[in-house]
Amino acid sequence: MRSFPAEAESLADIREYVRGLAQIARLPERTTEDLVLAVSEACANAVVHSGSSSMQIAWRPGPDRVEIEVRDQGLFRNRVRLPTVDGPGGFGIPLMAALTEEVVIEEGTRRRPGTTVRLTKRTERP
Amino acid sequence: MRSFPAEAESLADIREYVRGLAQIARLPERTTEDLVLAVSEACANAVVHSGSSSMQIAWRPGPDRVEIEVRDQGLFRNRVRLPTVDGPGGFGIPLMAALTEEVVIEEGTRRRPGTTVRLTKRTERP
Amino acid sequence: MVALTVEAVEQPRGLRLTGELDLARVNEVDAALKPLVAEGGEITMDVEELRFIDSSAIQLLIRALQGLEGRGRIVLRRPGTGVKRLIDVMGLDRIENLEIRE
Amino acid sequence: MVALTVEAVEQPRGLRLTGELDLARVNEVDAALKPLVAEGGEITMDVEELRFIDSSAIQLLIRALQGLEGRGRIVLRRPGTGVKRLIDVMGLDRIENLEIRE
Ligand SMILES: Nc1ncnc2c1ncn2[C@@H]1O[C@H](COP(=O)(O)OP(=O)(O)O)[C@@H](O)[C@H]1O
Ligand SMILES: Nc1ncnc2c1ncn2[C@@H]1O[C@H](COP(=O)(O)OP(=O)(O)O)[C@@H](O)[C@H]1O
Repeated sequence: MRSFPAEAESLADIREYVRGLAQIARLPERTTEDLVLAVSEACANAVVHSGSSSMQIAWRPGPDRVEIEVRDQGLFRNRVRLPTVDGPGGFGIPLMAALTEEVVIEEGTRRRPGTTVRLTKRTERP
Repeated sequence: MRSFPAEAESLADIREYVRGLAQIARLPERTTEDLVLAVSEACANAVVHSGSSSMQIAWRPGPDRVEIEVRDQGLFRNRVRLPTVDGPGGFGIPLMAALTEEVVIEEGTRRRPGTTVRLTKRTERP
Repeated sequence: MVALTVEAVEQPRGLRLTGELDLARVNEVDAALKPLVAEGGEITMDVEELRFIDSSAIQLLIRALQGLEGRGRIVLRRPGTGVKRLIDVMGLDRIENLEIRE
Repeated sequence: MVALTVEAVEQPRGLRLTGELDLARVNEVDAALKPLVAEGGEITMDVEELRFIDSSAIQLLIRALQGLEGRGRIVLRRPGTGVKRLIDVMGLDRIENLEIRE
């Protein structure tokens, strides 16, 4: 588990960090880049929406999949975007879903804040 | 577990079904209506996007929460909506998330198709 | 089948919706709304007796509001608990040319 | 800090982006793009050396394309693997006034 400041400037470091872990796990280039983008999106959300000062990344490789968790200490902000009012956006979560096999978002509660985004990516052909 | 044809005409029956279950579980009106809308949205998605001919609803009440599952036999269609191209929409999943405590979407695979949407709603004050 | 009634109203010009409005019946409302949107001006939707709406109805509403931009507006008159809940969750009061009138 | 370079290009008129473009640097590209969008016409973004982009860059692109509607277009020139992947996943080739030029 590694912690980064919840700032936009951390995103490049986080991508380097994930690329390094993927290299150790010998993931193919394409799998790696999908995962790097998905994690970058989850972290960008923690930066923009969580109000948390830091965010944590946990990497859990398995035999045929890797699970990667992005955690912050903020409150998930449920909202429905209106295109005419909010402008273009709302791409992050659908992108994560398209780039990985599973996205689970655990919202905290007002008493126990903290959002956890768990991404699962298959690392072998199904 | 109850099965309904995956057609728009089933949605009203499904809402009546869920209202009935909620009444037996003595859920408050407001909790019931949030759940009814969330389930209606999940089922509307099965109708519009899954290509499945039927959809199943399972209701699992617990001491302080109820879990309700909407299943179909289609393939989850990952896509990122572009407001300028696709028009307004993409409200269903964010709505479900706002109306319940947890939304888990299990996408099937090409080999084992079937989307499961699991909604968890707290039935008591936290 | 959902019990939905769509009535044209002359004064104030618009529609009265009664019952439940979902994906199965949204096309009917669309058809009734289209000529009003084409004319422009203020359209009043009396939704007092509308017990349920889903997001496909909101999609339709937003499309109509886009069609009316700069030429008209929609008034949602007397939304009940169900409609109000959806208005709140989606923050529909942020839309310029939509008025929620209690 | 992301290594990103934003260069103005005269012929064809537009920008050349090199490195990685994410939330931390998107404002710079926005600032460089704004006057071009204000002028209108065809804007060429040379992205051959852009190794990474995230959805905040796409958000910016779509806003620019909306600003150009009826008055101009954007050409994405020689997208590499990273940019191409995002184009494919999001279906950006569905946008009328955006040309993906290999
Ligand atoms: N870590 C987070 N903390 C709080 N809210 C979040 C977080 N991640 C996502 N959200 C909420 O989910 C919404 C959708 O996120 P996303 O799909 O990435 O699109 P966008 O960030 O463009 O709105 C955000 O607008 C925000 O309200
Ligand atoms: N049961 C399902 N089967 C297949 N795809 C689904 C299903 N539910 C949702 N989806 C996909 O998720 C997307 C987002 O759904 P939603 O948020 O309800 O918005 P909308 O239905 O307006 O697109 C859908 O466009 C579709 O691609």
